[in-house]
Amino acid sequence: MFNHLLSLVIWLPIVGAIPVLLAGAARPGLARWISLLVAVLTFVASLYLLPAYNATDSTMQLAESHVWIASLGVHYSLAVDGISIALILLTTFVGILVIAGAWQVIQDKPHQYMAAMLVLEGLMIGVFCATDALLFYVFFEAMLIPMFILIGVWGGPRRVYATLKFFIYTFFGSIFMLIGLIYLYLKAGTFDLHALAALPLTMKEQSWLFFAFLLAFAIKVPMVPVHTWLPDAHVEAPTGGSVVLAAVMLKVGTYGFLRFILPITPDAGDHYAWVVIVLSLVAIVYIGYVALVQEDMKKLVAYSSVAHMGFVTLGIFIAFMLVRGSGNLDAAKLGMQGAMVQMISHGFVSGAMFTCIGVMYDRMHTRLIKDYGGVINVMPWFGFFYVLFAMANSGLPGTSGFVGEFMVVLASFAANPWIALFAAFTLIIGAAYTLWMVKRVLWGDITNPHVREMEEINGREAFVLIAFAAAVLALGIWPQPLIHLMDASVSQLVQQLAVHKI
Amino acid sequence: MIDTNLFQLICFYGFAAVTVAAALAVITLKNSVHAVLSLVLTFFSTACIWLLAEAEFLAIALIVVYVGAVMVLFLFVVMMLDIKQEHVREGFIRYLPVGIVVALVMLAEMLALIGVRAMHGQVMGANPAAAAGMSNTAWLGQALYTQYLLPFEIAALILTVGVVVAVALTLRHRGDKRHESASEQVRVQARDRIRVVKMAPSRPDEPTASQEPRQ
Amino acid sequence: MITLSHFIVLGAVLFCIAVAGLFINRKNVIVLLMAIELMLLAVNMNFVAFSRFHGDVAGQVFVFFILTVAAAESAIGLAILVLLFRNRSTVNVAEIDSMKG
Amino acid sequence: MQLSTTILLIIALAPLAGCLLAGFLGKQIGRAGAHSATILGLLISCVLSFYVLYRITAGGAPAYNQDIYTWFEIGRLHVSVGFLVDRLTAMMMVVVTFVSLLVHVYTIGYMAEDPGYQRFFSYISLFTFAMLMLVMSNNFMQLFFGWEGVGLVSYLLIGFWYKRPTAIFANLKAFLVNRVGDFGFLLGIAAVLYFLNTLDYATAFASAPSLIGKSLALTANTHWDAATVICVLLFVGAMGKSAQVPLHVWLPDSMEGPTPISALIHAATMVTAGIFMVARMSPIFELSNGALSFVMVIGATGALFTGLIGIVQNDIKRVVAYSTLSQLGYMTVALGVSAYAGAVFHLMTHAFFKALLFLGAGSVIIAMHHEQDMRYMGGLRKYMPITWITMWIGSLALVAIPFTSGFYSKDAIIEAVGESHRWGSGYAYACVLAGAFVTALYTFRQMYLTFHGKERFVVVHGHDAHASHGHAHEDAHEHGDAHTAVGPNEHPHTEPGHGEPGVLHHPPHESPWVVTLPLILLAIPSLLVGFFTVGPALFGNWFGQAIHVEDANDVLGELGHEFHGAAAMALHGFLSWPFALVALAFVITTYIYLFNPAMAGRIKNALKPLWTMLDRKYWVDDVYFAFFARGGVKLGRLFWKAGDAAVIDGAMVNGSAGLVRGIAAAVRRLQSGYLYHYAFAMILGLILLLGGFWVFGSGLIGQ
Repeated sequence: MFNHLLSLVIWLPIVGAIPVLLAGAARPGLARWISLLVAVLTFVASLYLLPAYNATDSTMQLAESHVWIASLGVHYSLAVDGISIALILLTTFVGILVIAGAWQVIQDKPHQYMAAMLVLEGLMIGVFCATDALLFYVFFEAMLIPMFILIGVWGGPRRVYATLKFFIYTFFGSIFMLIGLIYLYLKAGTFDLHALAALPLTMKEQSWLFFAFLLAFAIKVPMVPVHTWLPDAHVEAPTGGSVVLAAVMLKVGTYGFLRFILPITPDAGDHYAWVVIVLSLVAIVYIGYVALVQEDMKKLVAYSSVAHMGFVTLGIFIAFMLVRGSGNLDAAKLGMQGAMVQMISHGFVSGAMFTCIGVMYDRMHTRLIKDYGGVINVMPWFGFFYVLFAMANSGLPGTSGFVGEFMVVLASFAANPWIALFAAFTLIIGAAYTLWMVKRVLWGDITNPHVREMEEINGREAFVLIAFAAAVLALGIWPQPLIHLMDASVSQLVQQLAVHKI
Repeated sequence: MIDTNLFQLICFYGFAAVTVAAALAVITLKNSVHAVLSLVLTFFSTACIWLLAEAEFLAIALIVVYVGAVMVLFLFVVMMLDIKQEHVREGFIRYLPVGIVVALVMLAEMLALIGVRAMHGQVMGANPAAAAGMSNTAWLGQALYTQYLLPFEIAALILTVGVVVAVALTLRHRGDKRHESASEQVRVQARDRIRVVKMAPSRPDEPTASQEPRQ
Repeated sequence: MITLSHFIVLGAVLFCIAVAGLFINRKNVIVLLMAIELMLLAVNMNFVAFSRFHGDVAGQVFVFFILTVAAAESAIGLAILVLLFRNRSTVNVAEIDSMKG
Repeated sequence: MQLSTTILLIIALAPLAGCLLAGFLGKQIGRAGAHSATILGLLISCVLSFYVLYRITAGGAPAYNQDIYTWFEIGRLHVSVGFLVDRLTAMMMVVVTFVSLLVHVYTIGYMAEDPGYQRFFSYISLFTFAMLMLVMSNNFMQLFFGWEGVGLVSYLLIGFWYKRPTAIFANLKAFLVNRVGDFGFLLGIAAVLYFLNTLDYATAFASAPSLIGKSLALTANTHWDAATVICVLLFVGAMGKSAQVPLHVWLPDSMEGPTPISALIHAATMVTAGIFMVARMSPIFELSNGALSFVMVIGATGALFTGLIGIVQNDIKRVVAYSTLSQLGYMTVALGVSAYAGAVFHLMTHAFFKALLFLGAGSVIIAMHHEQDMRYMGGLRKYMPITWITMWIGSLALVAIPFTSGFYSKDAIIEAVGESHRWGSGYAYACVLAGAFVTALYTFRQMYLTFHGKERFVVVHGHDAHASHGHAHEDAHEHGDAHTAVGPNEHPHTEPGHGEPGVLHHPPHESPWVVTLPLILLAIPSLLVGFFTVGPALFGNWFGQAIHVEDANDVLGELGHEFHGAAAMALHGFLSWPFALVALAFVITTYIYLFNPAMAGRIKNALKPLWTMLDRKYWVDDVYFAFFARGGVKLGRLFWKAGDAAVIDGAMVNGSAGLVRGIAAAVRRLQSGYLYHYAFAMILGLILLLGGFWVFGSGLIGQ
């Protein structure tokens, strides 16, 4: 078959942004349709990855490689495994919904908004495909630019502060990654991730590299205590920006853990796994409490994102404890799979939550919880979706939110019951902050007269919400297809953890 | 008969004295026009000193280019602008001591560094141009058009850019002047010239909303 | 007998006069520009002297370039001055502070 | 012959189909369409459940245990969605679908005027689906799915009238308290997986004996017995769902929901999920005496002390709610003494008579135009005879009068507790005996206040409503105060739309047939089912393999030796202590409420501290609210303001930015913008440089 499928999926939206820009402000309708077409085409193209990929084989597949910077030995090399494909599909899926969601919401320079979205989509896919460390870094950094523009141009009143914080925060972290990469390059003479994974490193080197990578990716995830950019960025970002940020961009951080920390610094990872585990548990419990008292819905969901991403990092790092500590490979796989499923699920759930908040924001132009109350009276269908996603956010079985948390809690019990105890605490606190918000926003009698004027969701919004709901329910009711897709890759990752590199 | 060397020395001191005096005049004279004229004198006497150093081309170039062009430019500008002298001279007396002290300290340091006495032994050698059997101009030109061709071209470019920039900076479009735009004339279309307005027939005695007096 | 030090001392004197000019004429941009010209002249003096002393053509070539650049510089400087005067009716440096530093 | 998978799938999915139809197409198919669709789904489900029960019991079908599809498969861990249908499951299916069907029918009458009619049918069908998934599950994951699913529907239904602040408070509270239980339950499942490496029931139970001797090191020096850890954690889940002390606080509040769901969810089915779960897990629980003692003590405490609160309640539904709490305690005690069959048997009989009582209460509430306060009732028996008689049947079953079904189950439990020698059984026996007395007290009080005595409401006809308003009000309060004063937070709930409490615009009348028919249909099993099934269910090993009891713990087996048929047991029951206590309670309440109404107030004043304690529900709610709700919010605000805003953002993030800005601001002063400053700086630099050369010679530049 066509052997540039990955390049196609990456570059189609980026190149597709050009006609969208050319369509210009004068013909916003045309720009919207072109961008939707491009997004749909990208999604279709990414669907072709599924038949092309052999899920029983754990190697990186569909590889492409061209020399890019010969003098530095940098290659434009792409390849995917099951985890990447799942994330790419998530990206392209969310891509369509974000563009459909912004259809009439963005009235100011819609063509530029759409183009930025498409470019962002392509760059994020690039991150998930890159097998060359420098190429990864380039995509990783380039991703910031469209997001920077999205928040900075279409954002809320404090967008300048938020964009700067977002940009400098993430940039600060990735500088350390770059230093780490340069060190590795000097040591290995290549940026090829596969070669770097095979490179023997002393404990001291691994520790330095581990913390350099950890800082870069922890900020992206984000983990406590470097999470404070996320609530600000979310609050100021336009709805679509928030959706992409929460649904896909955060996953880049955890994906980085898988591609860099696990294979390159396994021994340091094992040695310092407790750091990440403790931070993850802090994220789950501490951030849960912080989310409880938020007055701004977006901030609340942003904090809940931090807590949910805590499960991803927890799932990844208890694998170290399980593999190296007790040799319990099955539980390690369970935890790792849980982390992966949680990544995908959080993409759907948080994306949907932000879309819901966007729907309300478009009508009321406020995100403060106290301005709402009794929304269900005027928007019953919207209420249905809101409750569904809120339940998914609090991890109700049957929705995708449950699967990952369930698996991670089960696996962490095998690692240490105390970890499971703190992780399972999310059942209570997660439900508390989410449903308390639902209570104050959705239920009750109408107190604010503006709420009475809110209109039921229109067809476009319904389409977006139905798509999210379908994904959330499908994954919750039958996760096996997704798990099968990633199974071989996860097994491979877990087995790699046992390999000592010193 | 005066010794050539002695004569040269006398000439040097004479020119040097004029140069220094003119330079002092440049920075002290009240009238800007006089100051510029003093600067011209400085340049001129410097050119003479360079002639003594047998750098004939540069000496002539200094006079032609600098005195002839740049200084005239200065003069134009100074005379064009209506500068109020007394205003500009503010603080002259106040800063004079500082200026003198700084200048003297620097001069002392420089002279000390140069080691005037020690360097008195450093007699100029034979004229290298003459040694090569060429005039100074040919000697310079040979280097300029071979070894330094690229810098030479760049220097030309810099001059051109300087000219363009100077024009661009000072050119001003005055609103009250009529001018024609060729490109607009070419691109003009019929609908830009004439506009057909459809109006509903209305009787003049019916005042419309917009005609009502506004408070 | 003219020696190298004659030229260099003259150059130093000219340079110091220019520096003093910068100090005492801090209000008048025109004089400042002229003082800068004087400095360049002092530098040129040294170049010429050393070129002659070492028999190296590079020194004189460099003077040539300095003259070129100085001409361009003074042309642009004067243009800015004209523009400035047109807009603010002053050549007082102290009043040209809209960039706030 | 094996049961057919298709039939089981239809049983589970028919209610779901009804739910989706009524929920998503409610507007299109209308009210009649909605209730027809859901009732049809339930009817199919119910009939097939009876068929399955018949096949399993009489048809000789073996227990069905098959996976439907793989939920996930990782390494050797295989988690599926599947069904395990044995006798225990079949019985639960029948109870669930039968009660649910009747509740559906009843709802047609009860919710007739509610705008959310279709939504309501959709919810209760969804509940039936989730409950069926719970009971039919063959693995822990699906159990948890059903477990949380019923929790979700309970949340939605308690908050069904979402405009009421109390309702949306109660549903949040119910969900969160349940989540506390689920927290333990999830950890319990994790412990099962950790020790037994499977989530499948059959495999897990088969390898359960391997737990003996295993332990879990929670700290360096403490080793917990594996089975005890698993059982206690799982039971924490049951405590949440089955409203056991101290997680019982949500159930009384859940009465904010419409009455049909109080009957279905908060009495008959969902709250018994915990009992069912423990019975299902009996092979594991049997391994830990410690955990069973824990279960027993918790259950006994609930059985007595929540019953006591029932005595001081004025809201007719709350009385029934506290009686549910108390009865759940009985079931839990039965679990604790390894009389799992007794617990499940009581679960079944309780489902019938408690649903009956709730639906009867609902019928009264309809008649009283949504007035729930018993102080404004009285003498209703002549207005609504069917409700009166059926409720008396339910009450007799509740207080365990011999020959009623409640007697057989409850008496068996009390006897079983008496037989047990497990640690704490003495305390438990005292609690359940006292509980029998308390149960009779509040039940008879409720019946007398509602149906007997003087009428304490006033019927006002349209035009002269205003004239007699004041009088009616005073009158009502006078009588109300004569019995029990209004507690500080216990103001009778007033519905918008009907004015003063105790003032009716129409005389109360019997409810329509859709309401009374379910009452009658529930009264029959309440009365008779015990008599016919007690033999096999309790002493005939009817449950077979579904429930596992170690020989040493088999108290029901002990009792079985003395069992000589249902009639003999009932006759013997007349001579037992529990019956004597019930009779005493009957005499007391009859005297107070029928002959000497003023005495209630006197007793109340005499025992003021005790009354206050009961009225405030032992202050448990207040403590929870102050500590967990307010404390949680305070803690969150502290974390947010002090942790996130001050330390991380303030000190670290903006602090470093501020540092840079500070340095920049200091350095910026050098950049005055005045040309001569720069020139001066340059010249100064030059002077220094020259001076340096002068002083240090050319050595400075390294020659």
